[in-house]
Amino acid sequence: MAGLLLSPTEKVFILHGVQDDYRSDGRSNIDYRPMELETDVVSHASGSARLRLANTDILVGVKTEIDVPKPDKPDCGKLEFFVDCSANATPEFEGRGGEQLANSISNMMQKAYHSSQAFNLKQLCIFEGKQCWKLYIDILILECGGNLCDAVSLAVKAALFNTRIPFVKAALMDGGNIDLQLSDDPYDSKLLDVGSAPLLVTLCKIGDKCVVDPSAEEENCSVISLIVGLTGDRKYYYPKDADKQQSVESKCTTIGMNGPGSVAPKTLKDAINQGIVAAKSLDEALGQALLKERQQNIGIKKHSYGFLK
Amino acid sequence: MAEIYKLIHPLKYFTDYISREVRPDGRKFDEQRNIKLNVNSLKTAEASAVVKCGNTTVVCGIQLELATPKAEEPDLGYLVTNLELPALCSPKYRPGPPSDHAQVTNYLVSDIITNSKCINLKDLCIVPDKLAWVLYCDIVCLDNDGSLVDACIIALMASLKTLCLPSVTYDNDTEDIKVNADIRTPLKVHGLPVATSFAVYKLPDRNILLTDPSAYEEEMCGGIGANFIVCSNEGLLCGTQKFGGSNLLSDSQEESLKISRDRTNVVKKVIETSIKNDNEFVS
Amino acid sequence: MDKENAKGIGKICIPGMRLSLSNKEFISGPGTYELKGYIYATLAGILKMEADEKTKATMVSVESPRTPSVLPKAGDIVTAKVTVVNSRMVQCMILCVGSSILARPYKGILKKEDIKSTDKDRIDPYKCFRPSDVILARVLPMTEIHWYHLSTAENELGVVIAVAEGSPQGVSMVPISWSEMQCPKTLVKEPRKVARVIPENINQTMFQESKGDTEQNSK
Amino acid sequence: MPLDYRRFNGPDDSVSYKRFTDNYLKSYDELYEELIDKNSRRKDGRKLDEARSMCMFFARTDLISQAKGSAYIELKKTKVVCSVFDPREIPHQNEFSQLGQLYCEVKFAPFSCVRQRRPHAPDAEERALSVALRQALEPAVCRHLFPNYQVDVFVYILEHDGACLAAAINAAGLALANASVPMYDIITACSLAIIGEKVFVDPTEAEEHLAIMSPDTEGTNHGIITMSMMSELKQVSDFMQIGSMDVQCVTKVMEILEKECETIVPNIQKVLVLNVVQCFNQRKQLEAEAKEREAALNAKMEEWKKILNAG
Amino acid sequence: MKDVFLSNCEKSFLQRIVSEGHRLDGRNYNESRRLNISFGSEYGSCIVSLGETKVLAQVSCEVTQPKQIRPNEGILYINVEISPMAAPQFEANRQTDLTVYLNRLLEKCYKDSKCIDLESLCIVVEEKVWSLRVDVKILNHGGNLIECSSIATLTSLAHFKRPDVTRSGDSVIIHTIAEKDPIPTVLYHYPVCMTFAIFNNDVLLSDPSFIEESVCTSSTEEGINTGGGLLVVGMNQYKELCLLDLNGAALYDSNIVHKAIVSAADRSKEIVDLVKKIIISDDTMRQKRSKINFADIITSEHMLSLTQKELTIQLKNYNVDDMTSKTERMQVEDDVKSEPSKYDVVPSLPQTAEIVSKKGGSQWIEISSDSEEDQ
Amino acid sequence: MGMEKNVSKDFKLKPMKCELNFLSKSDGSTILSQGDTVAVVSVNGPLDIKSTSQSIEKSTLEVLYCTKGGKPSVADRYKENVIRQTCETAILGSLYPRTGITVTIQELEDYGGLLSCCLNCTCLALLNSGVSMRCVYAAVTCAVDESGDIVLEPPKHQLQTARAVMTFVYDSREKSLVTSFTEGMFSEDTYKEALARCHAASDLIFSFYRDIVSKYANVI
Amino acid sequence: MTGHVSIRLASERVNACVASGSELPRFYTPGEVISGMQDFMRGHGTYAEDDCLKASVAGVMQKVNKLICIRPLKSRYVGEIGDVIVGRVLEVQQRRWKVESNSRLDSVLQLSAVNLPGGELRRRSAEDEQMMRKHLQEGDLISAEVQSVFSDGSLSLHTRSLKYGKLPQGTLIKVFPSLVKRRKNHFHNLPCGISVIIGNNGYIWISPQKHDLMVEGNVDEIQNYDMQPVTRSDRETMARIKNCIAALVASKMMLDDTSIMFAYEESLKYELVKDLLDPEAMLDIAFLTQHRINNIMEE
Repeated sequence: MAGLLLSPTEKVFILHGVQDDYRSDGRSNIDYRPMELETDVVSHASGSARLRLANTDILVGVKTEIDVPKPDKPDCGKLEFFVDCSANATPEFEGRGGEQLANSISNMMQKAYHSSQAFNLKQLCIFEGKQCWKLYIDILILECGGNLCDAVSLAVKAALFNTRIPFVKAALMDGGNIDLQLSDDPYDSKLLDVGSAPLLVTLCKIGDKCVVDPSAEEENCSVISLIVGLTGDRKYYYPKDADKQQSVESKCTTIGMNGPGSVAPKTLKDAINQGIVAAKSLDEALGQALLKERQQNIGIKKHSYGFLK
Repeated sequence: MAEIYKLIHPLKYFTDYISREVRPDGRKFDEQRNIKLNVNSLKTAEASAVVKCGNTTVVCGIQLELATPKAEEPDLGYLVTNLELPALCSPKYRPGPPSDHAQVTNYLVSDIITNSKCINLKDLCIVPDKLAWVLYCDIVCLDNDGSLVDACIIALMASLKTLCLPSVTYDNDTEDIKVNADIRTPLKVHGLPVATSFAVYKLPDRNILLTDPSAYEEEMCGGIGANFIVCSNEGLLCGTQKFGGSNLLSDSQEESLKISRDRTNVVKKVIETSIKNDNEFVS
Repeated sequence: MDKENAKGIGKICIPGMRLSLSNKEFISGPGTYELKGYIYATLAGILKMEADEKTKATMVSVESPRTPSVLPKAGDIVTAKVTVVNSRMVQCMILCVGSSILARPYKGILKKEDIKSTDKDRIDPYKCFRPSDVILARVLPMTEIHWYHLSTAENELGVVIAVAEGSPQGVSMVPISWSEMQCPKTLVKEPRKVARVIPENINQTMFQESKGDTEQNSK
Repeated sequence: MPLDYRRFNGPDDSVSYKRFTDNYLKSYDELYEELIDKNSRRKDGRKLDEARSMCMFFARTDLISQAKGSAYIELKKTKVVCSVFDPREIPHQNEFSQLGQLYCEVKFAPFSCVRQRRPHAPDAEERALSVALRQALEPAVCRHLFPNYQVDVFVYILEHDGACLAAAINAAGLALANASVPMYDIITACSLAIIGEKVFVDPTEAEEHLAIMSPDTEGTNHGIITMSMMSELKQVSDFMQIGSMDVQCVTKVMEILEKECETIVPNIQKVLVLNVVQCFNQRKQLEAEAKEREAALNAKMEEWKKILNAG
Repeated sequence: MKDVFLSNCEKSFLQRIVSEGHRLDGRNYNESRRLNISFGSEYGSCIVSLGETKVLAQVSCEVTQPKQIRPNEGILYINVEISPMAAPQFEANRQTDLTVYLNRLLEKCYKDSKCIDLESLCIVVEEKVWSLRVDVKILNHGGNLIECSSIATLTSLAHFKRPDVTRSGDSVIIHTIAEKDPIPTVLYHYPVCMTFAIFNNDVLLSDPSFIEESVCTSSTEEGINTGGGLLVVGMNQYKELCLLDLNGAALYDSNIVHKAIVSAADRSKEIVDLVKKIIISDDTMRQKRSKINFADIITSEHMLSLTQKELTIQLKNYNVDDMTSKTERMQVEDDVKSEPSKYDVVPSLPQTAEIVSKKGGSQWIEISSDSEEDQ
Repeated sequence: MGMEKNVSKDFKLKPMKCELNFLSKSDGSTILSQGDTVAVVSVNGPLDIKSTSQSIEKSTLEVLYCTKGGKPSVADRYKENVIRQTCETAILGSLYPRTGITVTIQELEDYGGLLSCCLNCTCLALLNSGVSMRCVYAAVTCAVDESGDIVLEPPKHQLQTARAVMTFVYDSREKSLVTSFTEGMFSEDTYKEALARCHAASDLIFSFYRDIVSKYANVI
Repeated sequence: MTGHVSIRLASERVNACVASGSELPRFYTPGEVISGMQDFMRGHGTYAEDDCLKASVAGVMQKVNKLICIRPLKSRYVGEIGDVIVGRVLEVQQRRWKVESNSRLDSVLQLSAVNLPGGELRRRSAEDEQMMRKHLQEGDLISAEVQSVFSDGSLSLHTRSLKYGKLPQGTLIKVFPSLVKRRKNHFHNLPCGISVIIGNNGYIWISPQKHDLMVEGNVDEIQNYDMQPVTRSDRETMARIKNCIAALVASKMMLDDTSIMFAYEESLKYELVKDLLDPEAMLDIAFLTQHRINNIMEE
């Protein structure tokens, strides 16, 4: 965010705040600001979620499409992330302004979801080597008040959790092409297993400490921030079969750095560990919220609250 | 000091040299720069060559693909030559899509190749109307210090001469394709076109012909790129291009033709020797 | 790096190399920076240690074999070519900084009031510069992006090379006073803000030497 | 894909002939077999923890005459060229910035990759690499010395046989120093591929390819890590990881990376020193010539002064 | 694009004379400038001039794959270009709002009005269809581009004939004009766009000139709008409305639109009749094998034009056929006995060779091969 | 062949037709037809342009070549380059520093020798626009047909069968070669002969220029 | 250590609006006729058309005898002479600074309108011009007073008083200008040991109270004072006040020292400051504050 300016004195104030683990709005270095989540907000998408973290507002829609798998990965589906920094998020996004940021975020997500241990693409396979599902994950940034990556990853996971993929029967016809039968009943569909889907945690290095969920001002004071993608834990999302599978400790699916500064190796390690802690609590909170919502509107067609206060 | 002078009095600086029968880099008017050629040093390409004429450095790599021929000419393959002038090869270029100058040079190179008829596109067709080779010849300029076209042609020809096509079997009924990369046959190349660039410079009394000009000389002679290119193939001319710059008088015509003749021979030797070495090196 | 010492070039250093302590007697000069009480090199080049006369400290600096890729600093003397003249200011292209050549020219701007030191209010840029003049000027602190503010308000600064209207390319005028130049061929006189040097001959000699071979009698 | 009017285009349905060779599709294990032989040597005869930089690091400066500074780095088959130019105006930027900018661009030669032909227009991977490169270099450059201007760093990858980001960073660092852009420290980079328990230092393209492929067995670590360091200042300037691995693995690997980055430094130093020596020797000669020039010049100056003082 | 500004006195003057019932070029309110259509040698290329405004339209066709949603329909693509040739204020290959606007209007008028039978352009369903491409180039911008270019588009489409095809099995043979007579495009109806300039909400000028256009859309110096605007009416020969577009100031009473439509109806009739007539006459001429060419535009008797039929020179006849071989022989010889060139070729590293001019080697850094790693 | 050599006979150039001031909005414009090949050219300038493309010592020349239909291509850029470079030598740009001159060429009919037609047309348009020029130039195309004869201004059908096609541009002052571009292969002698002939033919075009200008002069 | 994360669902969303005692005034929307043209003067936010006065913005009417204005509910700051504002330096120009002040056009601070170190109104020399960036640079926050309003509506500021000028450590909150009442005094030293500047332009500056060690001159002392870390207790109160203001803004309540102070006192029942971040707490505080204000009104 180039637009925001800070005076040296403000920076000093924030910096000292981080030093003694007490930030200008009273949070500690690993506290997140309260968030608001709603899934299934876009009726036309197969899955969608809207997440608001302080002033950061993210809308994610998931669309499904039938596609041909990659020749070198015949039994896998496809994921595609697209980030759109709409110009009314901040004036800098005017024209091509947001492109750089959008690219870097979608890159981050692509990398984070790359490994099968983060998100298993096999569950999107319809007929090996011939047909598979392709998920278009469109991320719309409606307003940005800092800490985009985390918010985006949360929203995406929520949207995927909420995504329904229709059942299809595939049969191999002569001449090698496939004939698909989609059932007419829209409720005849399956949910995805997204328990292990990764969450991104941004750690902003201010002074020689790192903070999570930085406000726009705090982002402005830090020269370097570390982004860690960590796999989630299924037990938060599928408590029923929690007993079956032991709690796996989360894994790094991607690590990236961002900003003109540099860090000492020591700090880097600490930051990663701090990230894991944050990610765990995020994951848990998200899981609870999602399950709760699912509870609330079992059976009844859920009424969507949308954006209005 | 000389640098400063060059900067402040660009024209005078240059004319002073020329009027004294010497070029700023100490060459004579009809003297070309050293050429260094190196084939098959890139393993990812099917065939490749690196050539360096003075400072001008050009890399050419060829990649093979298969496609169905055009409906209009079902028995011809494709030869796609592209010259890339990335921003790193000269401060004049900006990153982004190719500039007009790049496009013009690109056109010149492929034009020379087509005119010289050194590759018969029929040779690239495997099964008429069904399958044909696509030769993607990508030429990259790493350092543009003038006479770009010459270097490009050398690099391109050298790599074409070393190119071998793998054997392909095509089943007409099942339409499936089998390629055996181990059995290869060399591509037929007819003749060897060689381009010779000149820069025409106008002195008050006469016009000077500078052989194999450097980027600086090209600039001084007006226009980007050399303003006179003679291209000959096996004794026949296959294209003379002159744009703008100073005018060309008939005597310098003669001279240019002669110079290009000699150069053709020399370049031919170079390519042959380097390919010979390569074969020795492989065996 | 003692083996380089043997080469008789001097101590060779490269970026990030720790050169010395940074304290009273060692201060960091061009091509170096100091961090946590030490002086490090920022360039690949040769270590220079000369005593600074006023503060008795030794200035530690690194000299690069080629002109470092930095821009004109405030206070530098630059050589520039005038491109645009209008009633308020003069625009020009900065070609050299000191003796080092710039690969890319940078835009310079010379405000009306910075042209002369005396009677600032009666300056007419048209009577001081013409497009394609070559001038010497001093760099003022940068306040605008992409425009270096220059000043010629010194006797040594101003036009060094100028070609009179209509006289042939390369025939430069000779200064005949601090405010006038004359073309040796056409004897045209034109007003300029003249710098106190004799440009034409310097370049003449410069050139002849630079050629290495001797055409002294060419002129 | 829209047709590119500025170039010659081939047919749009063309595919590389490799698709039709017998050994195109291979299973994970087959590929794995290929990488290491029984006495745990890699295809090119290296040990696992052996970087190419140790045996066949090949770097040159002053490759490109037109550039301010340039470098060429070769790690066995991976070949990278980099050139750096003088600061120039930042296009359409209008607020005053105290710090200069670095503009980095990484481009693959169309013929640089084994698997597919590279498009001319920059694709996602190239853009990502460019960002990473900038990220890695920025901390090392004294950007306050060219406010409002940008230094261009162009990297061209002629041949890609793994670790190309690391190579690009090393080359760029070298080129920057060669262009005498003020820097806080030499910047070096190295990358690793992790497949299960095995750690491939400075991996080849084949190894990287396998490392980012997801193994069939759950829970095994795999991925690639690239790290760039300023070894004198002990600072990590960029750290990129992809795949899936537990934290212990990451931290363990970081030590190795640090070590590797350090081992590259002397190579870079040597190249730079040689370059400096070369330049100075050249300059000596010039200075010698310049001397008598000065003398003559001063003489002329004197007599002109006289004339001037006369009238 | 730099915009052209009009002085206030120009504006006010025009406003006044218009309100007094006059026009700058002495026309009546609903009088159009001279319309002139001339064809090129190929089918579907024509230049339409409306007064000073000149527009070139060219239809070309190629076989492509149809769109997924319309597997049995051909494709019509309209592309408008305004080069600096039209008027100095336009920049080279830069899309201006005007270009986009014009393009959209024509698409509305000719694609969305379904005047062309796209099904007839289908060759093989879901595989091969004809895609027609209309290139509209503005040669001279003398006002009322919309009307002029729409007439051009219509004429070129109506005039265009595509090559005939025959299908044998799965392969499709495209015949040249020589082999088989080409097929004309089927048009259900002939829509034309007409422009009306509206001055202070009641006056209606058909076929406005450049200055009239710019005045009626501009506002007075106080920025208060003059109730003027440009009204575009698209209508076919059956007086069926197919597009209505107003830009400029908002307009209060609807009956002015009605007025416009009424006069448009007659005008469209005229234009379409003219177009049809001209195409027929052109056809008959082509039947008679008489040459038709854009060269005919050039008025020979015009004071600024010149024609020279006979340009002849005396040259000695000369045949190179056998010379070539001879020269080659010559060259072969002097290759053999060519004086030792001053360069010698030395094989240096493996895979490489270099020329070294005798006076000394060059110092360069080659892209090394694997053979030298001992750095 | 011996006897053929000393027989001399008439060679025809295609009939030329042109009209100046064809377009009202441009500073100078011409439509020219050489046989069936037709082109329109408009010249605008010298006029003010954006500072980035200004040059302080001469005016910047911008050439735009518009095909009749279809998409832009690399070949068009090449044509633009040829025309621009040729005009550069003809125009005295140094008289109009920091301005721009825009030349726009629109092809109308191509029956062989289009590019030379465009070049000549451009020259006329420049004359018409009143931009000061060092000299005028004339472009002549000739072809070497399969029998080896050199044909001046060949018609389309001959072009397709021709061995080689060459185009030369001469200036009006010392009648020396300004621009040349060729297709196909040919021997040096053929090349020289072709040069000589086109040189001769260029005079006709110069005289054509002279006539139109004199006619023009009468008008004003 | 574990981070504190709370994700609530949209269904649990709270409605932040607080019913204030006073009833709502008449509300106009653009194009709506206010009155006949006769004997009225058209002011801001209105326009005249076929002899009617119509509203051009959505807002409430303000009538100063003959002059009719419509004050928009939310707009950028419209400055008046004498206003106290908090602004941020955007750009250093020739002998003046550009200051961002949340108004339509950036405001200017003339070099001649500041107290330079070394006090007194001395003549601005060329050195000063070159030292400008030393004095105030891009990003610096200042408090200033509106000296005059240019014809185009942009403001000219001055800091020619000790209370104005560069701001020390602290934090800034941006609120709608329409939520700030014009008062005699905008500099408040709250009893809780925190000083607040409520800029008319909706920028509110919270900082620990200055100690008296730094009066006049002695620049470097000020400098190193500025760099001293703020005490923990101060920091907590500042955070609390910041969150309180946020709470008030969230439910669109007017801001002045009393309302802020009330809110602060109410908030003390939440001992953890970060608890004030979640909507219920914010609403609660806003509500209680409104309640107290109403009580005062009644007295």
